[in-house]
Amino acid sequence: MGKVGIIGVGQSRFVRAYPGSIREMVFESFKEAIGDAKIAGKDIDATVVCSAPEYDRQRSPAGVLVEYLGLNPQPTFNVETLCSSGTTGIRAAYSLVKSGLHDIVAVLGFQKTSEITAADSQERMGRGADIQWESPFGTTMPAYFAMFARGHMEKYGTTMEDMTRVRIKASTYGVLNEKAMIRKVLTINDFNAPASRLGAIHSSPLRVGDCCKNADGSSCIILANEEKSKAMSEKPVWILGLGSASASVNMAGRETFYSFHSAKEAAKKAYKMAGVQPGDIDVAEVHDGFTIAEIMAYEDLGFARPGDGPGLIASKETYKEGKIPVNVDGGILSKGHPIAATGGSQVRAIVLQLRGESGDFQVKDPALGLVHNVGGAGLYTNVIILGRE
Amino acid sequence: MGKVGIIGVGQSRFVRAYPGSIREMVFESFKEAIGDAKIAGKDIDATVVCSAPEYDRQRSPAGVLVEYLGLNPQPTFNVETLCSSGTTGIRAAYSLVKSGLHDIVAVLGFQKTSEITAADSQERMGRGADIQWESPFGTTMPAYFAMFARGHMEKYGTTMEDMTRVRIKASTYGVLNEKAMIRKVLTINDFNAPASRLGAIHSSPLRVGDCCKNADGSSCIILANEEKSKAMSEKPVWILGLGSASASVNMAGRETFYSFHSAKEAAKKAYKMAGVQPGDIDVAEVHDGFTIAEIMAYEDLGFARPGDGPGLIASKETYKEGKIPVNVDGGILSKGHPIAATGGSQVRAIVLQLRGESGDFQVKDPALGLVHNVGGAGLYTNVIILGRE
Amino acid sequence: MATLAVDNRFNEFGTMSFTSVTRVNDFIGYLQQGRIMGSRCKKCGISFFPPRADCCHSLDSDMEWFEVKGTGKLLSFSTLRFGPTGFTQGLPYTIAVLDYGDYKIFGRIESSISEAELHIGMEMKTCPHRLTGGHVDYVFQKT
Amino acid sequence: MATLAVDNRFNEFGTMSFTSVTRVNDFIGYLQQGRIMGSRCKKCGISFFPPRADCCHSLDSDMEWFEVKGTGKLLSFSTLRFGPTGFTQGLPYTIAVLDYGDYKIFGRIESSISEAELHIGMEMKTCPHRLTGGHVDYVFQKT
Ligand SMILES: [Zn+2]
Ligand SMILES: [Zn+2]
Repeated sequence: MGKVGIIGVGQSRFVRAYPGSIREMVFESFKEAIGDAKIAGKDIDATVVCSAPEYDRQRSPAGVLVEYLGLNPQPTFNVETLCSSGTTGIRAAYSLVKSGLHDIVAVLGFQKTSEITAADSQERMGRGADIQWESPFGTTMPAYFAMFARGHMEKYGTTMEDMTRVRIKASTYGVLNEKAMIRKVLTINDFNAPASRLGAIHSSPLRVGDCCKNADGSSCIILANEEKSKAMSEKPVWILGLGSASASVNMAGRETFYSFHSAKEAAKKAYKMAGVQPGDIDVAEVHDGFTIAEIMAYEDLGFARPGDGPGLIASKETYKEGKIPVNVDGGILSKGHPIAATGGSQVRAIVLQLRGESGDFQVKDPALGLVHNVGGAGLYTNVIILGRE
Repeated sequence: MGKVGIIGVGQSRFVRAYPGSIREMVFESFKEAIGDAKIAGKDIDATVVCSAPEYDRQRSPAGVLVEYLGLNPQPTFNVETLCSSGTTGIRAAYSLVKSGLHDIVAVLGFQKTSEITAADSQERMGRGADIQWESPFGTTMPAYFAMFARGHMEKYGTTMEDMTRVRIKASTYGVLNEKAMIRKVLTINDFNAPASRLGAIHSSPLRVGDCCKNADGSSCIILANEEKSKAMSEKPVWILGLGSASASVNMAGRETFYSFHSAKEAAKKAYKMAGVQPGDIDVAEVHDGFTIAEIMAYEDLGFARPGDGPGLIASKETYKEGKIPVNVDGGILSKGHPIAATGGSQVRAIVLQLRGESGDFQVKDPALGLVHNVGGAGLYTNVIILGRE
Repeated sequence: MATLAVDNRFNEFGTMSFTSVTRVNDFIGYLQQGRIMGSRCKKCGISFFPPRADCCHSLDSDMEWFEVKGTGKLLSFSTLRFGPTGFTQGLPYTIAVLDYGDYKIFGRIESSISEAELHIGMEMKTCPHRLTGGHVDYVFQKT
Repeated sequence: MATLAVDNRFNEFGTMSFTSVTRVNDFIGYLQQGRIMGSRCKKCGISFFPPRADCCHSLDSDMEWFEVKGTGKLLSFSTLRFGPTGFTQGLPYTIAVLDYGDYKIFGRIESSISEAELHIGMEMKTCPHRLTGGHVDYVFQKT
């Protein structure tokens, strides 16, 4: 069996409220990816559509999207794992290609979160928890991650200032990313000034500034088998490792509150499949839906030892010039979080890094990249390792 | 690359209103499939969960189900293509196994349609159409299929009596199937008697009796690679062909109203992959959500020439003793339609036929079977060819 | 085509709309003026109904409006005795597809036309239609 | 465990319930009597909270109820200043997990306890709690 390559990537600009329908929003990233791959729609043998369905009134969006994009009669289907839906789609597409069922598969990720209110959005995300035993208590994603923040602080002495550093790093690169929703350089003052909006408590200990914002957006990643990748692309990027894992949805089923077991499991599998170690990774995109999530990701992925995540960012080793640059496109904290479009945006960021096409935030000559995408509060994690060779 | 086998099948009894939660309902088919495969939960490397999400309030059910079934930390995700979600899950699981990512994958299909009213259910199914351009006119799945019924009648002279015959055949076998929701033998009188409920028009020309009923239920299919299939199962059934296709969701994008283009495309691909012809198939399950759908399936699958579908059922060739027995477990019309559980139930029916374990409705010594599962009004179709060798 | 952030005119399409914001919201503006419009790709010349903001052939977004004129052939239809939530007041009603050659139109038959008057293949025309509450759609009428 | 078709007692769990029918509906009956119950597999002896109708180890469904007693250790907690639709009236409120050794319990801290009084590792107990409208749940209280 040959390798599976990525031959085209696209992303819409992530915005607070996209002034169009989902089909029109998805068209933007699709057109960019098709142009990037220098192929035509008819070259695509199948599509995988990634969406967390509660955000839109269109049921079964796959059908509507493939019609709009002119991809009938090729097959399509919808996949979902909450905020990690995008990389779940890429995992599914990888296996469709690797299995020989299809030669070229497009993965379309999107979310239009703007049509519902923020409270309704939290309610829907809350119903991504166990609706029988947890949602009746009024749960939200920020509160779940906050429980992990508190656990990490208790276990390792992590501070709010450590978390602030993650957001400041994100803002450093977000300002450079034309597709990011939030493009403002932040300093510690933005958190500590009296009456600071970002410093206000959201769900203790997390502050407003520790939490990402929902966004509208779409992403498109085009995969191909080895033969077509080599024939069609000058710089194919190869999928070398894929790891995926789950954890109990109910917090009562978790062993600890300072690490995501699903992330450690997924990373272990991805490293094993790729035959590489954490120290081999040159650039990474990790799921920074919350500042604490990036710190835990450093540790769960093996970039830092357990408890050493705060030190890694304090020493700026996850900045562009550091030993392991992380989220140097601004991450979710700056780009915004269009739920099921996020994974594709992360993969696109690494593909562009490996091609040397990241412009202002290009890392020096990376050969191996990693994507870490979490659904729910560690309910699902996907880790993908990409390489130039 | 080796073959992919099915080593375990399970199905809950399909009922109008399951007296429990989705996790409890899925447990029933999971337990049956695990017992059938003679494996333990820990042998399962990943699960694919099939659900049309609007029927339940639990978002992202995959997480809840794998926790309840004790399948953490193995990966899982949700897939959806409306009424064909179940076979989409099997297609995804096939590729996960065939690609080498996993050895053993369980596909869990379920729907608990009883928590919403029939009108709400029609509204949700209507939003499985194009919500921008069609749903505002008040569309329903019965009305869409009715347009195809009228198209078939116009093109080929098909009659309501031809459609009645499909329902009567379904009832003949439904009464024998302990897992079916509707277990009553019907005659032509049930349609033609004055004030007959089944004969009342639902969406012209279709009558109430031409339409399936929603149900609650779950199905579980366990797939394994060739090595594990042979080691673990005495009678593995092999997946020989898989075809999938889409059509425009908007009826304004369809060329004709007497055939499903997606079904013809999916069948063509599945036959090609399996290297067989329609005439080689010994037993089939086709998507008889509506009587006309079974007649069109005969033609789209090549069991009858275009327009000859009514003749095939009139001559009883799709009965158990005929040349191509179809839906001899009662089909969707008798079993009921728990949307995303239906595909798994169809696959289970064919697996049991190929193993010779179908009891009262066992076809004589079949070697090759076929499953045809349609999502929406021909929006998606999956065709799967299964064999003993 | 309109790109205002608050242009939610599509809320007014049909008995009950499920879409508020779309880049073809001008369709509603035209419909309120009594004109039924499709869109055409300026590059390919392909005519689309329903109208689109983007061409799926050339992947261009430079589209122009054109008015639906003349008659189309009735391809199929069904009269509903059971409707979804929100539509039960208007029962029975008949949905149908007309074939205009270059494109097809899905919609409803005008409510005064009985099912017995309909047959596949007949020519019909598409006419603007006002509903209560300022909503608009279109209906198929006899020529 | 109850299997009546209309046993929808779970509608009454918590501020807002999203589940009506479950085979562990008797949990609500016990809670209304002031008892917080888990379930135990008669075959494996494993104790589950939240209670289940089926054991994921043996795949048996022969379960018995047991009462949650004693105290659990506070594993983590968060006080929400922003709540989802339907929960904003009660803000701020604190969610938490207690570790009872054999099992853990997710719930809310009793509303009179200030955040400053809480620390990870402290022992707390789980107590039945009545809400308006006949709803019931449980809260964690100081020992
Ligand atoms: Zn064009
Ligand atoms: Zn047990």
